[in-house]
Amino acid sequence: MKVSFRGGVHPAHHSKRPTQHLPVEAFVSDTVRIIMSMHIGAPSTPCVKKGDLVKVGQVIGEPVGALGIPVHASVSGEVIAVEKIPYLGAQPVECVTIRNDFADTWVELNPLGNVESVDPALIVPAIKNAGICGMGGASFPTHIKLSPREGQQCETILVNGAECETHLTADHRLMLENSDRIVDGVRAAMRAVNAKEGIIAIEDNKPDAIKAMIKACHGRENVRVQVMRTKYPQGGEKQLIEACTGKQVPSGKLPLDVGVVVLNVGTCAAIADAVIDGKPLIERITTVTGGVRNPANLLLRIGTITEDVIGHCGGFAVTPGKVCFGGAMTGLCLPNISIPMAKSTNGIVVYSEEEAASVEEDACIRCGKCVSVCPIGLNPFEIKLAADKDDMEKAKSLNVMDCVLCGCCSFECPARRWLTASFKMAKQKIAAQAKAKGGK
Amino acid sequence: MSLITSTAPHIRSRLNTQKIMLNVIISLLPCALAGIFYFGYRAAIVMAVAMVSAVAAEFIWQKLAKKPVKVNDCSAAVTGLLLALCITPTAPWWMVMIGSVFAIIIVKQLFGGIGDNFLNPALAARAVLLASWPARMTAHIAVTTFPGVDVVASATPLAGGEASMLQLLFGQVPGAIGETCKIAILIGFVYLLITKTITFEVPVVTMLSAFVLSWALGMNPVTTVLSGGLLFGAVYMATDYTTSPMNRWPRVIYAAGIGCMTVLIRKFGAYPEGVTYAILLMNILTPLLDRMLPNRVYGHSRKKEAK
Amino acid sequence: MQEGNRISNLKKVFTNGILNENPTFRLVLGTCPTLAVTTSAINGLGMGLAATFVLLCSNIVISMLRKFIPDKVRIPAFIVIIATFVTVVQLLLQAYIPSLYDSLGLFIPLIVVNCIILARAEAFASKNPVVASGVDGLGMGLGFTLALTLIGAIRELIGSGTIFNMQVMGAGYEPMLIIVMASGGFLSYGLLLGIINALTNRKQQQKEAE
Amino acid sequence: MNIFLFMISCILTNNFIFSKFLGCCPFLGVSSKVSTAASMGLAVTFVMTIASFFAYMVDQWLLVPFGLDYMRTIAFILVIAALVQFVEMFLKKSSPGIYSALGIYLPLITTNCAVLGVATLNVTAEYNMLYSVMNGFFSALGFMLAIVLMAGVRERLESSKIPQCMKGFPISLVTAGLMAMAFMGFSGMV
Amino acid sequence: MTILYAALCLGALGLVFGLVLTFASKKFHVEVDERVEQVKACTGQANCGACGYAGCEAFAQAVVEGKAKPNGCAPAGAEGARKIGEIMGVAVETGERNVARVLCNGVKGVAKETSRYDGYRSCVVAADIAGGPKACRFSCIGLGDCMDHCAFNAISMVDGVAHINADLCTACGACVNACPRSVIKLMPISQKVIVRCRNSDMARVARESCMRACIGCGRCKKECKYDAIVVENGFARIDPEKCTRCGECAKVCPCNCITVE
Repeated sequence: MKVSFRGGVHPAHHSKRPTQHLPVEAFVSDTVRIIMSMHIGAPSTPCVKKGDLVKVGQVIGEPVGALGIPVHASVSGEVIAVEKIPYLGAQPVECVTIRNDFADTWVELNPLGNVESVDPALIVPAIKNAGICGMGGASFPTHIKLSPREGQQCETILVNGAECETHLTADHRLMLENSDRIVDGVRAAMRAVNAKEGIIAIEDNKPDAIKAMIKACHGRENVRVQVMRTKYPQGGEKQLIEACTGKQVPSGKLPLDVGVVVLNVGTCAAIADAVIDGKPLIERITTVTGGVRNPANLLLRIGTITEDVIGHCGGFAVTPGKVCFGGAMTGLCLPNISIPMAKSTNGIVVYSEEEAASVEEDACIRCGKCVSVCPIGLNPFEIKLAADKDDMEKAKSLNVMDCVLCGCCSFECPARRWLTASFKMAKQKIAAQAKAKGGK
Repeated sequence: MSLITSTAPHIRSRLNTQKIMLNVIISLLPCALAGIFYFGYRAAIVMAVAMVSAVAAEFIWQKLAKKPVKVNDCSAAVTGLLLALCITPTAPWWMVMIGSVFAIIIVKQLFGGIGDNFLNPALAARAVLLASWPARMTAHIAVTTFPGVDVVASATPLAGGEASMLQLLFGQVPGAIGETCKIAILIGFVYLLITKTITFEVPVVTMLSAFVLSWALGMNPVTTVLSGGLLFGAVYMATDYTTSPMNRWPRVIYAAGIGCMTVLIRKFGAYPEGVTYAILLMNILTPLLDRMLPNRVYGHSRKKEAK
Repeated sequence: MQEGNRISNLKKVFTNGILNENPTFRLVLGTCPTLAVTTSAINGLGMGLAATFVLLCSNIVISMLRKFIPDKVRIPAFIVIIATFVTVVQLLLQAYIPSLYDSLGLFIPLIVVNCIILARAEAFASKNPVVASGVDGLGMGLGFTLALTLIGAIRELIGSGTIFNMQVMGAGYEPMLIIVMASGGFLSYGLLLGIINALTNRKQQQKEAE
Repeated sequence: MNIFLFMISCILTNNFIFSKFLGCCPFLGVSSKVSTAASMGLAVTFVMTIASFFAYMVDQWLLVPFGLDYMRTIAFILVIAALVQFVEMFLKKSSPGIYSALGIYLPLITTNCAVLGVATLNVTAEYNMLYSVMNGFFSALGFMLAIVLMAGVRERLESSKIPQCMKGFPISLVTAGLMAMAFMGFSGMV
Repeated sequence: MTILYAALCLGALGLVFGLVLTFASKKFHVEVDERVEQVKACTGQANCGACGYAGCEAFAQAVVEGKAKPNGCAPAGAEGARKIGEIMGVAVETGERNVARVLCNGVKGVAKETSRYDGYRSCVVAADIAGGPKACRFSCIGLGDCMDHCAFNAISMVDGVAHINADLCTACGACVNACPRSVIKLMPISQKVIVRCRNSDMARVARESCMRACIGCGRCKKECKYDAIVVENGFARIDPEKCTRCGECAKVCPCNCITVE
């Protein structure tokens, strides 16, 4: 049976993905720029300085705070700069630049062995030391997800193989080419939190991946594949939980409160690497597509510069308008292509000038499409009116804080209104207000 | 090289306001053709006058009010066409024109233009015409074969005229230009569904509720749903985006209200046909319905939370 | 000199009611009779004059008594005074113009609760001398009358093709019945208000531009 | 059945606002928000019902026996003014909750022509006590329905791009006109 | 005879009602503080919320209850504060009138643009995307969040930088709170000499991002005879207490980031 959630959209680029059948190829560039804040939480502190020689897997950023995770060198070579660079967010971030010597000398690794026999208590520390954070986009530190608080019990490890975003095929290829590793990772996570079952949820537009994963699950304890209808945002955390378990995460609570932990397939593979081989997270699969000459699925070292990636893919095929990390629905825009990719960069998508051309905001015709596609059940048009008038109290009472910024409403709006953007603003303002109040 | 930045999403669906309006016009073509087929050149003239004056009124208003001219979103043309299709083919040109101008200026633009009107402009205009010139609005003619030459005054089935079931279905009865041929309306309905311009709930619930209530009141339910403008109203007027509720349950209540109200007005009221008023009344109720029964928000308990 | 000042002041008070603070178009008071009786010009005129009479008399009397009425019960006292004059008008109309009395019907006694009259009593007559109050009452009343007659004339013209029962439109004219119905009352009053607003706004803008 | 028809007639067909123009001032003035409109409607319902009762008593037992029917207007307005004042003071003391919800509207009701109108109508229509009170109550419900519907529409208009010259009263009047037109659908029902 | 009846009837009615109401008014007496309305009348009545209360009514309530200070309403100004103080029977201290000033001069062509922001018109959103459209992350983004928040129409956008009309400004502070970059600050109105930059990057970075960026060179500090200028966090700041508004500093600034109104 195929499961789904309420609302959602079917973006046009959804079904045709040119990189779907392209096998993953590795690409290593001669310089990497590794930023220190690839995860949610306090940025790590660089612990190398200019001129240092580093090995692959060496810790170059020490974790800070409860949510902190270490950052590892993804290539071996010489540190040529430690500086702040502008990144995707509001503030510049600390960045370590390493010139690759292509020797690929590794630090000594500390493998734990088979996931079924390893001591469960060692799994979470291993995940933390490997610097693993959510690889689907939100980059939440994985070891925190797998550390239930007092009174919480994780029943289900839900593995997100939906890849509902447009353009992207990184997870798809991973599921095809590395299915056993993913199942290993799921088992490790299950054993770490003593979960009863593991569900690998995949959209029905990837029949080959479903087949491969079912095969990989065969003979493994309590792990199964769940087929879902193809719809965006099927892979949103809240929607995935609703579709697969029928439960809803209460407003303001975490999935663990309903006994679920959601992990991306990429994260699971990284967990397996960390446990079985003791390897830190230093590379990931990234889909490079859109207006590049040779779209590809690349295995990139963390910190590879966008310009190098695009160069490797034959350069721009169009006059670039936008270059984004991630799919079209939630992707983040780059200010320029000297920005390096990070642990959560699952895709690099180039849009031509025409595709990126501005859209003129028309009057709302109250068609209600935004209401019917909202997977959360909000009234986007009404929240936008409140947000435009800066009536944050109203916006709050309309539950804007529950918005997941999936972009469905903006996508569907025939008047091309900037719905999602205004909710983003409202959420930021309300959070700032709450902070100011708490501060007093 | 300077890149463009913006917030996500970076793609938008293909359906925009203009395309939606064009879809509605296309879906109305079968009705319009049926009207011309049955009522001859008069129907064509009424439609032309209504559309031209609606678009002209919108254009002139936007120029005078120094607003951006958005006539090309086709919404005024839709209003004009809808108005023409729900009035009698014998309507004189000046009446049609007054109706169109009323719909566009008073019902739509005075309230802020597209998306801000709280009543369906075409229906409100029809109600004004009906109240102002009742004799002219109810002067129906018998159907003629193309190109209709002789005009015979006749009564609609609701006003006591005779008609068989098949005649009702194919629209071989006196009535408003676009409302008589049910087959044409159904074709338009299917087109609107396929293009995802509207959803099925409102028309279906409206027809169902009218069917059930008329049955309960001892009327012939099949004649009820097939006669008059009920089907046309349910498919084209009740589904007007701006004036119908957005949330799921309010939509159902709204549609059921239209069906029931129509039957009640037909049965007890002073008018033989009640669809116009039923829809207008439910339009008025729309803001309250949306307010009273909001959609359930993910992760919130079913009970309405105290604010 | 002082005398001239006084007269010019009174003039100001008088025109104030007709133009700047026209009760119907500027203050939007007394909407009920405005909407209900303006189906024809003659009804509007009749209602306006009846209200003017009450306004004039009550303003004068209230102004005379302003120093004797204790502050706490002033509103009930005003109402009683107004109600008295309304009854007078009612009886007068009933006796001399029964046709108008019939067509205005319920709205004659309802002059008592017409906000304009109480508002003028409270805002003007209770604070000003007798002559000024009388002039104010007259000005306001005439403003009201003019407005009602205007709306009545327009509605009658469009809705029946006549003005003061005289055929104005050609024989071929088919009256737009809705204008003399209930909803037409709201619509024509609203539209007229909008037009007047637009005109005054434009005038102001022109003034500012100068 | 008779009573039911009477109710339909009072609430819908002969709606105070849309066909009799009674109570237009508060209808236009206090209808910008649904919550306040509902409170106003409740307050009017309350006062109109009681006023119908008292006015009937005063008329039948005081004015008619003494042959003073020409004094009706004065007597009724006195009754209403006193009643409203009393109710206001009573509520203020006894239930501050209701008072804070309805209180500010009570003084407005004195000059609400719907109240005096219903009292006068009851007499001219020669209703008995029961029908007088019912007329007051159901007509007030009709008023409440109208004002709440109006408030719903007006809340929606708040975010509309209404032309400057139409803002406020003009657009409210046009709205009311269009609503009255829709209410014509009820005509002939009773 | 009828006249007598009429008079008696009305008199009786009036008497009864009068008695009942007098009784009721004694019995149901409730204290109401009239000062709330009076105080509210003295406020700016703009409901700008700068006082920290939900609208002018709430502020007035708070003043009467002694929770808020009489001079808490910025739009009312010194005059309003004095009036409110009179109502409350307390003396009020009022300082010099403040105005809001924009501490950025990075107009089009002066500040380097790194990307073309093309989306929802909101500085808060734009600032969050890749550090904003201008290279300088201390710059005015110019999409007008402050303008939208100004209840007094004092703010306009000139060449991509906010401009505040000091005559209309009431120093309510709404714009200060609205700006995601904290570019706007309240200052005494007489402070006409202003360093219009808050860039705390290193001189080279600052210079690269904007031609009018303060690079913290300290020329102005040396030039100032009154010791009114301090250079902190990489940019200069003028102490309004010491400054004599002579404007000498503006003449020597190599980056033209000090302006004299």
